Amino acid sequence: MSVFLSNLGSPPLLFFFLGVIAVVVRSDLEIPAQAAKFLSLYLLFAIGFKGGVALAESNIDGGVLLTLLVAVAMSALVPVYTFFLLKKRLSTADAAAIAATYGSVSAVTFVTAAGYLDMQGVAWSGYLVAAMALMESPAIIMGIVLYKRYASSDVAVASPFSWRQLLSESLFNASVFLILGSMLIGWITGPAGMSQVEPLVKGLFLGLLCLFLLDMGIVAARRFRDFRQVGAGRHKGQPVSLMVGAALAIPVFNALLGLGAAALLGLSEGDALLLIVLVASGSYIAVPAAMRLALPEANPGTYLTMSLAITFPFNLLLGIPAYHALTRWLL
Amino acid sequence: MSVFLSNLGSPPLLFFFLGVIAVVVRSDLEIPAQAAKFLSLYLLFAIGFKGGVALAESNIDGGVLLTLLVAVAMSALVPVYTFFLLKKRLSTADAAAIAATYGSVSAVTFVTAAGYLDMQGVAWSGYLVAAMALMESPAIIMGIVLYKRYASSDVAVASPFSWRQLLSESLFNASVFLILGSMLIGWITGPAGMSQVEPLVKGLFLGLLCLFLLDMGIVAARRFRDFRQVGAGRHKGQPVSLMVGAALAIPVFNALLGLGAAALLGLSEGDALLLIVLVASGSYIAVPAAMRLALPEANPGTYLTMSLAITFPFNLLLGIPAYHALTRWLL
Amino acid sequence: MSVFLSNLGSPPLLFFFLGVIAVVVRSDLEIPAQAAKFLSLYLLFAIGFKGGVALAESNIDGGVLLTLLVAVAMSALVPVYTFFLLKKRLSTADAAAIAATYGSVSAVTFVTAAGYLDMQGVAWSGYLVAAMALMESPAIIMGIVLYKRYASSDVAVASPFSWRQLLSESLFNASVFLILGSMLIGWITGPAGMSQVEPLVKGLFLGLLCLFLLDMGIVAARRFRDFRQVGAGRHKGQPVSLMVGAALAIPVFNALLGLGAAALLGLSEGDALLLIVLVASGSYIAVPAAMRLALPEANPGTYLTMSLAITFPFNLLLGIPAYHALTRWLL
Amino acid sequence: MKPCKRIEIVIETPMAQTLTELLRQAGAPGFTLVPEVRGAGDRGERRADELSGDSSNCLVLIACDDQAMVDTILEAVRPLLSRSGGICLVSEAQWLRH
Amino acid sequence: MKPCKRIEIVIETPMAQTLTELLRQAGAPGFTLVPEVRGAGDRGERRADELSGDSSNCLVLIACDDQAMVDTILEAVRPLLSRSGGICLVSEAQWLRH
Amino acid sequence: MKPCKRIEIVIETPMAQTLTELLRQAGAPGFTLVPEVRGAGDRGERRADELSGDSSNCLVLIACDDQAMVDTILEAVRPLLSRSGGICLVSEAQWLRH
Ligand SMILES: Nc1ncnc2c1ncn2[C@@H]1O[C@H](COP(=O)(O)O)[C@@H](O)[C@H]1O
Ligand SMILES: Nc1ncnc2c1ncn2[C@@H]1O[C@H](COP(=O)(O)O)[C@@H](O)[C@H]1O
Ligand SMILES: Nc1ncnc2c1ncn2[C@@H]1O[C@H](COP(=O)(O)O)[C@@H](O)[C@H]1O
Ligand code: NA
Ligand code: NA
Ligand code: NA
Repeated sequence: MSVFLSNLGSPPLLFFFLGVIAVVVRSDLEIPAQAAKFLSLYLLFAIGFKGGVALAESNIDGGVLLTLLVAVAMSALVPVYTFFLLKKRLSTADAAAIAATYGSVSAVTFVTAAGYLDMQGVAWSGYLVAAMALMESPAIIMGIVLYKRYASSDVAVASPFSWRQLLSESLFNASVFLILGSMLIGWITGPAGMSQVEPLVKGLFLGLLCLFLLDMGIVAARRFRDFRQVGAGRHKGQPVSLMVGAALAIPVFNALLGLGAAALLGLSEGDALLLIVLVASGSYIAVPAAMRLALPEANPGTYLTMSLAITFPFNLLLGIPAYHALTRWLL
Repeated sequence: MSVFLSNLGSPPLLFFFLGVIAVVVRSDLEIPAQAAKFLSLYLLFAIGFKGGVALAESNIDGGVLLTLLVAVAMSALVPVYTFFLLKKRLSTADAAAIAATYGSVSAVTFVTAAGYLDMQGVAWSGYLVAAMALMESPAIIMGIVLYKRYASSDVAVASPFSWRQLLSESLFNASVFLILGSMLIGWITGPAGMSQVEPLVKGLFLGLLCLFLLDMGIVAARRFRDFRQVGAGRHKGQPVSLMVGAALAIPVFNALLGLGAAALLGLSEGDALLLIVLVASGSYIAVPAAMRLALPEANPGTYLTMSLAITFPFNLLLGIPAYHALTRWLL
Repeated sequence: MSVFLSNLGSPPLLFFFLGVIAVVVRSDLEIPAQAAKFLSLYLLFAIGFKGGVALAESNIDGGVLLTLLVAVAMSALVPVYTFFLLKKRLSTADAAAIAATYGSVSAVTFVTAAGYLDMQGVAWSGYLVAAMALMESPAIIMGIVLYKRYASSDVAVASPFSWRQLLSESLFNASVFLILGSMLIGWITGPAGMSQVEPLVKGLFLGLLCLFLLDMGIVAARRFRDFRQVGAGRHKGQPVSLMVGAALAIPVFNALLGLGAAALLGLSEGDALLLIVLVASGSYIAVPAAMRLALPEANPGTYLTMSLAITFPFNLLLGIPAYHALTRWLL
Repeated sequence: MKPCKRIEIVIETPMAQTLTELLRQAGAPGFTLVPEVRGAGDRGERRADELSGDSSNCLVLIACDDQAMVDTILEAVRPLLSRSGGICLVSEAQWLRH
Repeated sequence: MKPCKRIEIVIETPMAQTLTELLRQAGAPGFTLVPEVRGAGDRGERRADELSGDSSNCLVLIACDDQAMVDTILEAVRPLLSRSGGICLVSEAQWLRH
Repeated sequence: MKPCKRIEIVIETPMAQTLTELLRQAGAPGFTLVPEVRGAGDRGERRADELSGDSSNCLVLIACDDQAMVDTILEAVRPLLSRSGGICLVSEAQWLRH
C-alpha cells in the first residue's frame, strides 16, 4: 500500500493529474506546442546522455548483452500475438498499429519508473536505457510487415512498399535517433562529458519532467474525452469497451511476460522492474509518427488514445508500484 | 534614496528597461511568443510551488486566515469604487474592465517585490502567495457583475449571461489554475518535493525572470507607443491624460489602502509590503484573458495599456521602494 | 594531434555532428524554430552577461582599449579586401554581402573556442566579449557602403539609401543589441548580479550549447545539401567551387591576420586565440538579417551557406585547434 | 470537382473556441484554423505578442458545398463579429472530391 | 496581371514532406506552406497538440498559371488525400507579375 | 455582403515590416499576417529554419472593397516583390458586413 501512496506523492505524477483536472474543469491552461516539443527532446537527450555515461562507467558483459537481446526479441514478439488477437475485431490496419504501439515503449513511463526506484532507494543499471532505445524500432518494423502481409490485396497495391522508407522511419525516427545519438555521445565523453552538462541533464530533470507531465495530462485527458464522445466520422462503430479493455489487459499481460524474462535472466530488483515497465508500456510518440506515414489507413483515434489516454496513466499510477510489489514478492 | 538605487541595480529590472530601450531605438529584438508564454507558465509554476512548500512548513493560524480573507475582500472592493469613479468619463464596459484589472494582481510585480525583500534581507511569509492566487478571481467576478448591472439594456440582451462561464473564466483561467494547482502540489509534497525540483524552481528563478522581464519591457513599450499614436478606430477620442492619470493614481491610492489593512492586521514589514504590492498592482494576463470573453465591448487598448505600460513599470521602478519606505516609516 | 582529439571529444561539438548525421540519414529530427531562437537569445544573453561581469572585475587599461580598437578596425578592414577579391567573379551584391559576413563574427564559434580554452586550462580575459560585440556593426556598415559605391547606378536608384536605417540595422540589430545590453547590465551589476543569475548563465551554458549546436548541425547540413543540388533559379550558374574555396581560404587568411595582430598587441595565449577566432569566423545570424533588408539583391544561398555550412564547421572542427597550435608555436 | 464556397474568418484568439463551437452547432462540415496570426483593422494593430493571447488573431477557413449551410454559418458568425471585431469573406471555389 | 489558379490543400503534417515531394516532381512552380494548423473534418478534431506532430495539419497554397500543370498536380494529390484525408480547393485569381 | 478583392501576398519575413508600413501609407483598411510560413519558388526552398528568420516567409491577406485602393496597394507592393521575390495574387470575394 505504502508504495502506491509514495508514488502518488511525487511531484511529476501530481502534475500529470493537474493537467487532467485542467481539461475536466475546462480550464484554458496549455503548454505552447513548441515548448512541449522542446521539453520532450530535452527528456530524450537527458535520458540518453545519462544512459550513455552509465554504460561508459559499467562493464558490458555477456549478461548485459543477453538482456539487450531479450528486450529486442520481446519488442518484436509482442506485436505478433497482439495483432492476431485484435485482427478478428478490428481492421487489419488498426490491429497492426496497436500491435506496433505495444511492442514499442514509452520513454516517460520508463523515466518515471527510474525516478520511483531512486525515491525508493533501489539501484538500477544504465544499460537499460540502451534496452529502451533498442526496443522502439523492431516493433515498428513488425507492425508494418504484419500489415503488408495480411492486408487485402487492393489496399496493398494502393500503398507501394519501400524497405528504405521502413528502415528510415523505424531507425532514424526523431525520438529513436535522438536517444541513440545522445547515448552514444554520453558513452564517448563519459564522466568528463557529464561534468560539463550535469546541471542541465541531472539538475533540471525532475522539474522539467513535472512541466512535461502537466502537458501530457492535458493531452491525454483531451484524447480520452474525444474518445468517449463517439461522434462523427471514422470513430463511429469503434468497439469502445474492447479498446478500453485491451488498453488495460495488454500492459498487465506484457508485464507478466517481462517478469518472466527478468526471472530467467536473473536481473536485480531495480533492473527487473525497468524491464517489466518497458515491455508493459506502449509508445505514443515514435510509433504514431511512423504509423501516420506507413499506415495512414489506421485510425490514430484508436491506437494513440489507447496508449496515451489509458495505458500511460494506468502504468504511471497503478502499474509501476504494482509491478514493483510483484517483483519483490516473486524475485 | 538608497532603496531606489539598490532596486535599480537588480538585473531583472535592468532587463525590463533593456526591453523598453529596444523598442525606443526600433531594434528588432523580440522573445518568440511561445517561449515568452512558456516563461510565464514557468514563473507561475515556480511561485506557486514555492508558496505551497512555504505553507506546508508554516502553521496556518487565525491571523493567516484573517489576512487571506482581507486580501480577498480588497480584491472585490477595489473594483467597486474604481468602476463608479471611471464610469462618468468612460464607457461602462471600459470602466468595468479597468475596475477588474486593478482589483486583480500582477504576479510579476509580486515576485519582483519578493526578490527585492530578499535582497534587502527582510523576511516574508509563504502564505502571501496564497493571498495572491486568491485575489485574481473576485476582481474578475465583480467587474463582470458591475457591467451586467449597469450596461444599457440593449447591450445586455446581445450578450447572454452565463454564471457557469463566469466562474470557469475566473477560477479556472490558465494563470489562476496553474498557480493554485502548483501551490497545492507544493503543499502536498512539502520539502521532500522541493528537493526534487529545487534547481528549476529556485536556482533558475531570477535568471529566467530577467528574460521574462526583457519581453515584458518590449511589450509594454510597444503598447505605450501605440497608445500615444492616437490613431484610427476605437482609440479615437480616448481621454489619454485621464488614462495616464488613473494608471498612476489608482496604484498609489490602493497602496495606501493596503498599508492601512496591513497596519490593522499587524503584519510584519515584509508581509506588509507584499500585501500592499498586491493591492496596488493591476493584472495584465489573467484579467485581459477573461475580459476578452466576457466583455469584448471593452477596449484592451485602454485597460491593458494602463496596467501593462504604465502601472506595471511605475510599481517596479518607484512603487516598490516607495511603499517600502512608507511601511518602514509608519509600521 | 591531441588538441584535435580533445576538441572532438567535447559534447557540444559531437552534438553538432549528430545534427549533421540526422540530415544525412534523413531523420525527421528537428528543434522547433521558436525553441531554437530562444536558445540563441539565451546564448547571447549569457555570453554578454558573463563578459560584462568579467569587465567589471578587470581593470580596463590602455592595452585593453587598444585591443578593442584593433578588433573594430579589422572588422572594417576584412570586408574591403574580401569585396574586391570577389567582385570580379560574383555580382556586386553577393560580393558585398560575403564581405560583410566575414568582417563580422560568429558568437557560437567564439563561445566554443572559449569552452575549448577552459577545457585546456588556458586563461582568457572577459573584455574579448566586448571585442566580439563591437565587431558586428562595422562589417555590416562597410558591406553596405561598398555596395552602394560600386553597384550599377540603376540598382542604386531602385533602392533608396537611408543612413538612419543603416545605423539601426547595424547597431540595433537584435543580436548586437542583446549582447551589448546584457554586457552593460553584467558590468553594472557585477559579481552581485552574477550571484543572482549564475545557475542559468553559467550552470546551464554548456548543456544548452549542446542542444543549440544540434540545431546548428541540422541547419548547416540542410544548407549544404541544397547548395550541392545546383537547381532551379538564382543558384544556377553559381561557381560552386569558388564558393567552397573562398569559404575555406578566407577564415585561414583572416586567422593569420588575427595572429599578426595578436602578436603585435602582445596578447596572452588565450586572448590571442580568441582574437584570431573572431577575425577568422563569419556571421550567420546578425549579418544575414541585416543583408536581407539592406541588400535583398544578394543571394543568401551564397553568403549564408558559405559561413554557416562551410566556414562554421571548419572553424569548429579544425580551425580552433589549428589556430591554437599555431599560436602556441609562434607566440 | 464540385463547386463550393470558401468562408474565411479572421477573429481574435480568445474567441476561437466560441467560433468553433458555433460552427459545430451550425453543422459545418469541417474547418481549418491557423492560430497566432497578426493583423490590423478598425481597432488598431494586433501584434500577437501578449502572454494572454489577447493580441493575436486566428484565421479560419471553411469549405462548404451547401448554400443553406453557408447562410446558417454566416448568420451564426455575424453577431460574434459585431461584438468583438474581425472580418468574414466568402468566395467561390471548386472542391476536389477524392 | 495574369489569370491563374489558386490550389489550396489541407493535409496532415506527417504527409507534408510527401506532398511537397509530389509537387516538385509534378513540376509545380512553387508553393507556400503554413505549418501547425488545427482543424476538424470527417475524421474528427485535430488539435495540433501532440508531440509527434501527429494531430496537426498544414495548409499549402499553390499558384499556377498553366492549366495542364494544375491537372497534373490535382491528379498527383488525389490518392494522397484518399489515403490520409484532408481537402483540396481550387479557385480563380490574378497573379501580379513583377 | 459587399463585393471586394482579396489580395494575398507571400514575402520573406525580413520584409514584413516594410510591407505593413507600405500598406499603412497606402491607406489599406487592414491586413492579416500569417508569420513563419515555409515555401519554395524561383529562388529555391525556404525552410523557415534559420535563427535570423531569414529563411521564412509570411503570408499577408488584405480585403479591400475600393478598386482605386487595390491599385494603389498593388503599385506599392510591386517594387518590393521585384527586389526580394515573393508572389501576389488577387481574387474576388464577398465581404460580410456586420
Ligand atoms: N481589410 C482587412 N483585410 C484583412 N484583414 C483584416 C482587415 N480588416 C481587419 N482584418 C483582420 O481582422 C482583425 C480585427 O479587425 P478589426 O475588428 O477591424 O480591428 C484585424 O486585426 C485583422 O487581422
Ligand atoms: N469543410 C472543410 N473546410 C475546411 N477545412 C476542412 C474541411 N474538412 C476538412 N478540413 C480540414 O482537413 C483536415 C482533414 O479532414 P478530414 O480528412 O475530413 O478529417 C481537417 O482536420 C481540417 O483541417
Ligand atoms: N507558385 C507559387 N505558389 C505559391 N507560393 C509561391 C509560388 N511561388 C513562390 N511562392 C512563395 O513565394 C516565396 C518566394 O518566391 P520566389 O521569390 O519565387 O522564390 C516562396 O518561398 C513561396 O513561399
Ligand atoms: Na512495450
Ligand atoms: Na490590485
Ligand atoms: Na570575422
